[in-house]
Amino acid sequence: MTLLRINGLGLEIHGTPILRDVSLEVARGGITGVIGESGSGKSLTAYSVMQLLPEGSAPRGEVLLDGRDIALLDEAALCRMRGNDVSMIFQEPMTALNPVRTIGDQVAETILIHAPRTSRRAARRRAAETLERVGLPGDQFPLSRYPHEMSGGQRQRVVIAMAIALRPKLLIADEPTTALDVTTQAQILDLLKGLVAEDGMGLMMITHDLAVVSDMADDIVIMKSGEVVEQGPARQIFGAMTHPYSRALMEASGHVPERAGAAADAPLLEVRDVIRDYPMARRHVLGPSRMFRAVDRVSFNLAKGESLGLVGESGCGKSTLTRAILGLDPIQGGEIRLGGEVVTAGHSVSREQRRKMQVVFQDPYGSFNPRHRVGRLVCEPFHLFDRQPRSDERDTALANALESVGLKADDANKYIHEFSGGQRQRIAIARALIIRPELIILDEAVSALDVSIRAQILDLLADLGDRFGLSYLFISHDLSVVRSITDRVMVMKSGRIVEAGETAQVFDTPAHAYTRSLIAAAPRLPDHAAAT
Amino acid sequence: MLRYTLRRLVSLIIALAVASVVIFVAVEIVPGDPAAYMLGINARPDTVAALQAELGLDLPVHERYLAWVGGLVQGDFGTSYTYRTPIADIIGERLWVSLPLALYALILSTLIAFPAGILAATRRGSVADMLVMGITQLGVAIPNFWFAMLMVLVFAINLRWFSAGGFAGWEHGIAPGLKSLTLPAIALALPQASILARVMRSALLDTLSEDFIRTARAKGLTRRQTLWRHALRNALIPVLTIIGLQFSFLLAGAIIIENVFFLPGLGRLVFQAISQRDLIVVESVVMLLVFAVIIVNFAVDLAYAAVDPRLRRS
Amino acid sequence: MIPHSPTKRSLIGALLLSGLALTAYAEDEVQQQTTVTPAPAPEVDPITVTVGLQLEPPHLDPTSAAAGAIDQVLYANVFEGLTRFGPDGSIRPALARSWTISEDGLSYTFTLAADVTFHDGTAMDANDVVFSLNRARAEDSVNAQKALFEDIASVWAMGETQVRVTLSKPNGNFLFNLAWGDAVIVAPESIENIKTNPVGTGPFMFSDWVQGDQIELVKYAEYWGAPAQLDIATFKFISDPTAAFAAMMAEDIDAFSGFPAPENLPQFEADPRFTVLVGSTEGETILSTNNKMPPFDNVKVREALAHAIDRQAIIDGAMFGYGTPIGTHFAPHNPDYVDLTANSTYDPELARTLLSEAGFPDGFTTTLKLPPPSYARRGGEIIAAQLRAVGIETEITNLEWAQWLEEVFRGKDYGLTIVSHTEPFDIGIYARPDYYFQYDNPVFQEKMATLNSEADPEARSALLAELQTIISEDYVNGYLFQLAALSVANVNLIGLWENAPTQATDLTSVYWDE
Amino acid sequence: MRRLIPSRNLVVGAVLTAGFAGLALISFVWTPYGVTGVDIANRLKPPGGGYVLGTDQFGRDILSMVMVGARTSIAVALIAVGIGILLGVPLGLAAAARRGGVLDEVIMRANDLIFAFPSLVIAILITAIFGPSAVNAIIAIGIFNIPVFARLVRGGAIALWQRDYVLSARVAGKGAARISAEHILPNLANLLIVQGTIQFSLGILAEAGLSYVGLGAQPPVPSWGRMLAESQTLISIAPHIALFPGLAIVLTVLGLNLLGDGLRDILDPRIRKTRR
Repeated sequence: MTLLRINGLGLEIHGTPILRDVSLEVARGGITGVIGESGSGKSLTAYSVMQLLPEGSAPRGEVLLDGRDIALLDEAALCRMRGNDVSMIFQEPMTALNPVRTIGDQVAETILIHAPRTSRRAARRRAAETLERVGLPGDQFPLSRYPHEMSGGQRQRVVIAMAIALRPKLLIADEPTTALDVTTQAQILDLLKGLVAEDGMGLMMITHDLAVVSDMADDIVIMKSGEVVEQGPARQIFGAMTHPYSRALMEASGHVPERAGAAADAPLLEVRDVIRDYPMARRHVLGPSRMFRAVDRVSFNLAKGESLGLVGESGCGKSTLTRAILGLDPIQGGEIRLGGEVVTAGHSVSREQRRKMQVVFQDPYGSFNPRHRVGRLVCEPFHLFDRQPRSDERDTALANALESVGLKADDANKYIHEFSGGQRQRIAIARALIIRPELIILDEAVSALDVSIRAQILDLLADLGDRFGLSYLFISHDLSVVRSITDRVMVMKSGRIVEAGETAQVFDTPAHAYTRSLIAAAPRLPDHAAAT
Repeated sequence: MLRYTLRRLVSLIIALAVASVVIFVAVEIVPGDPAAYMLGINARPDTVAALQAELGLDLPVHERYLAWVGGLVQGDFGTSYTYRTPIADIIGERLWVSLPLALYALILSTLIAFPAGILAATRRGSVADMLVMGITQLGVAIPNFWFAMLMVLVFAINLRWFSAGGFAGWEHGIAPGLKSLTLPAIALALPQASILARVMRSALLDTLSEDFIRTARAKGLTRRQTLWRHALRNALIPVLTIIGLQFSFLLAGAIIIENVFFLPGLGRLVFQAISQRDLIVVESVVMLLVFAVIIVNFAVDLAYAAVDPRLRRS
Repeated sequence: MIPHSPTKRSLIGALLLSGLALTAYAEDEVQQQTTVTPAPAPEVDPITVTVGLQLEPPHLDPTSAAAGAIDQVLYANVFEGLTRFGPDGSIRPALARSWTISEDGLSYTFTLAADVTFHDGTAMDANDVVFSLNRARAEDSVNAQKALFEDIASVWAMGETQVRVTLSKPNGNFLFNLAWGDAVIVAPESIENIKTNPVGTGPFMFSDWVQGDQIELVKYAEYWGAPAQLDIATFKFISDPTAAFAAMMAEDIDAFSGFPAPENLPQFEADPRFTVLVGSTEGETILSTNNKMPPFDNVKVREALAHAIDRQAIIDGAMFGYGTPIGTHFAPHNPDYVDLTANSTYDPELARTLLSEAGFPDGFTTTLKLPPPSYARRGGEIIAAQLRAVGIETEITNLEWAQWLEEVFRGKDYGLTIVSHTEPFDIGIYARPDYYFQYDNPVFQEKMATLNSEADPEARSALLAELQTIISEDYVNGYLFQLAALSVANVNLIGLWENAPTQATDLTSVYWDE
Repeated sequence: MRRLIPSRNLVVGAVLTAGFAGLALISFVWTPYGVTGVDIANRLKPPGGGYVLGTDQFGRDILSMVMVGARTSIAVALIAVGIGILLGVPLGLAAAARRGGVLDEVIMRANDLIFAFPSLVIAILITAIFGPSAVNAIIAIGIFNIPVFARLVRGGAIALWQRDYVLSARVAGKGAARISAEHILPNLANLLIVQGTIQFSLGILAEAGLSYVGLGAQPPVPSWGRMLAESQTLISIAPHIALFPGLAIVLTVLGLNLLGDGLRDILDPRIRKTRR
């Protein structure tokens, strides 16, 4: 029977319509997955349930919790409801906790707020129990811990603990795992599932990733630009998607671009026993400076025209390695050869070498100087030529680059803020492309994009790779992406490469335990769904 | 934390050493001879020479520097040329005015700024907010010495509620002392309070837009509870910085106000010493002020750590 | 208090000073720890008076500093000399009840008052006099007015109460010199701590000093002369004119000797509670001119200056009407004064013609360096404007006293400056070619010499008249006005000095009229 | 995309600032009366009549003096800020580019040291050494502007150096200097403009304070601070001569602060976001 029913929910913020006639249900003890890309209004739907909407919000329709319309409650009543009947978990565990108060206080607070007569000791005892429940046993994680002393996963557990401390009827999870590594994500998802089962809570699971909910949700709601486009029992939904957007979404999540992938065996990039150490904070003023080894004797080859994947969880050293290869940071051991020549770090990297490689970064918003026009941005690599191209050469090159990434030549005169995230990544690729390098390093290049956009960019990369015979070093934490676009893949863990091989082989028959755990943890769409 | 403290201490000492040289040089090149100044224009050259010898002004510069610094490290500030008394005593006297004045002003400004800032931040865009912002805008713009003059005109000369200046001294009890420091403290506090209130407001607004505030609300905390339990302490860090700056300013920067109200404070001591070419007093007092500022900043840094656990282990 | 801003330093500041108004700047507080000498248990209802002064003494030894603020508190009240100044500037007997001068004017024999005791109970006798005078003229003496004693050849004690002083050459001013605060009699027993605990022979003894605030004197019961009519006299130091005004208005103080802001006096005059005493000081305020620096080495130029200046405008503008115009370097209240203002009437036209005659038809540019007192700072702006009117451009620089001494007085690096020469009877400075305005006139010097050795009154008057006329007609400096002595007092407080022949707040004959 | 949505602050601030700048400029060609002439007969005239704002203790027209005084204040403050920017910004950029290096350490410690000195006392020392003058006031104020800008720029620059577009620039083989010029500085312009106006207003206050204690421009050049100082003993007789120079200071500083806030509102994207 239903715990939460949202009926014809509409929302305007400062007059701009955000939600239109959203209706959905969460059953007691049931899990409803709300899926949508950024801007689909899924999060605001959740916030309307909490009645924590930004200023200037004008909601319509009814939100019934146990048949009681919470839209009609006054602030006091709402405060009694929040954290008690309805709780919420947020996307960014790093910032969701008050940095200056201990986890114990913050969990106990939930209890004390709603049962003021509880003694502090009692509250703290319950806090300890709850933390235990979410997998933070008191002996390892005393109540006196501060958030900054814990990892993202652990913090997310604390947030969950605060949410479930009073065993609410309804738990709302807003992208609870998006910011986490796959393995952590899997653990958190299991935890949530477990809690729902134990306490018989209703769970409203909000995510952009179909796969995440595919194997846990009872019901699926798919939203697009403020509207519910499709909903129903999960099995049925994955069985037969009716709405074109749902299908597109479905298709995109499992997307595999076609690639010719003709890799010559002449090595373009050779990495030999590369070591990268960071100095760490000293214990004493005059104590010896301790070193942190971010990259530990890494070796590999990248053949011309090959697309090589490098997967690993955050902090495994893959970005550090990238910077070393780009010659941005010095290395403490081994050597890196590009086209046979040694890459030495710093400004001394020869321009010839730099001309051979370019890079595309993750963040489509941070990678451009907002004050320059696209033309100037894209042409920046020309700085690598001793003789600057004549303006007409430059313009044709620019036009070609932009068109080859699916933009128009006259976009060159626009400023970067006039483009969407996807377009910006295209521009980033154009910039990488304009001097026709042999190697392009893609550092999480598609991680920040919605699945549908991501699919397009992947296609583009595949296409460009074939057309210009480019080599890719494809760095990502997302296995599915790597799987879809690389010939070979390397798995990196705490500075070391633990496994490398043909992509298909690595994924189907992983040799290393870590690789196995990674693959196991990665959420997968039900096969029958992918088939359709 | 220890490491952090030690590092700060080292740079602190270096700073002081450099400061001492800078100050000494700066003061030594000031034209004008204390002895000649003290003896006036009818003094005969041999008399002036006799006095210079008596004051040790005939020694070479480096010797005087070493003597001075050597004294400082042992807490001996030397002896005033003009007054022939230990500078430590002179400074002691003045600190009994300057320190209370600075604290008084600081307390006033905090008492005004905190409520105002919090009110403005929580009632953002409301009439109250507008009012606070407007008044503080004005408060920042008014030169404190002018404000002081107007207060003297109104409260001392016309209403005769306060004496127009002078310091009653503590020996007659706290009340008269505080009374004579009240107008000056207000004059000093007004601009400080305005700045502090604005900082408080913006810091609070920033904190209130943080994720963990949303989390707290989701827990069921009311706006008020969220403010007191979560926002304030986080907003305190920038506020602390300003308070630290203001205290050191108030200690040294009150010269003009001390003048308007004719208070025998440190600022006026140094000013007067410069004019009398009582160089060693100037050197010692400026040194002391620099020291005070550096110490205060140091204290503020430690205060951060108290407020923000993230800074405790570095 | 801040030296540079004109209103801050009082004109009267100037007359609290010996020599130039040096400590007009040396300002307030001193930081001696006072060794508090216990005041005698005050009788039932002690008669008290509180007098406001602008400047606080740096220390309390009148014999080792130029600070007039010291005399302002101690002269005649705590310390006495052999002779002393009267309210009218005349020389009167003090500790020396009588004296005889030898025919050649080289030997003075003083008879001291009997059974005089210092405040510490020890007796004051001839040996103390010998000690005091020898200390002042000693090799390592730090007496700011050491010149006063330079003619002394020897000092002999002729028994308990007889002292003979022999001079190396006759000095008509000798008795006058002995009246200065720098010549008071001190005791060897108490000389050690004199700076913090002055022990004199006067009707008041030092009691307590709250630095930066006040000094308290109490009646000395065993005083040898006419006893004081006040039990406790408190000097409060208020250097800020505004504060002084308010303190007086609020009757926090009974009198303010040397009131710093003449602009406020009309308000006191209008108020029945107060009387305003307007007297004269020894301060000839002059536009000092660098006589050796072209174009001022040309007498015509100096004459032009004299005619370009409108004294009355300066007195009104800078002193708000207080002050007496002077035409030479001599105090108008002195019987020997000659009014020579006619030599330098305000006549811009004449000034211009004189300038062109001197070869400066379209004027010239010079420097005008101003010390802190407001007679200088305010006067300077007015004079600058007046000179501009006749084509003389001046670059004004405001200097602290220390800088002024360095640049102007010792360095002689200036064109014009404004200073009040406040020491009494100082026309002698014009006989010193090395003096900062560098006036070198043998005739004058020779006449001055004769004056110094001349004892006969008539002859002296005649000589003085000549001397005044010479410097007036040589237009050595621009003679502006005699600084006024301005005091405010409670109407019932009687006996305060009106004039200020020397820096002193003589309370010996002050009483309450009730 | 910085559309200029003129806020109330901006408008009021701009008007006030422009107003006084205008007065200052006009004073070059015209003032109601001369400011150097002395007219004892007409001193301390109350406002109205021939003298809009009355006359001072020398009978000079206060309006004229306020106009010329604006000139002094603005010039001193402006140049002082200029010094701060010219020296502070390069230092800040250098420190950021060599972050953690010796240069950085030295520059920052030096800044701290300057901050540690009691500014007014140092100003007094400077003028005691070189004599009081507008130029020395400028130096005294300018010195304390340097660390302000150095820190501001360093802070902002360090953040920018983390940006991906700086990395791409480095991948494009550009050196620190060039990157600072092309990518760092332009993106700090807003910060600098806003801080610049604020320092400007502080400069006005500082100049007033200094000339109030007699360390600023020397007579006969009028300056607001000195006008206030000279009015102090006359305040009970002729309040107007203390009133108008004070108001002039307040309004100018107020104008500049409002202008600064207004500019920040439209220039600083972060604030703009929270404004939404």
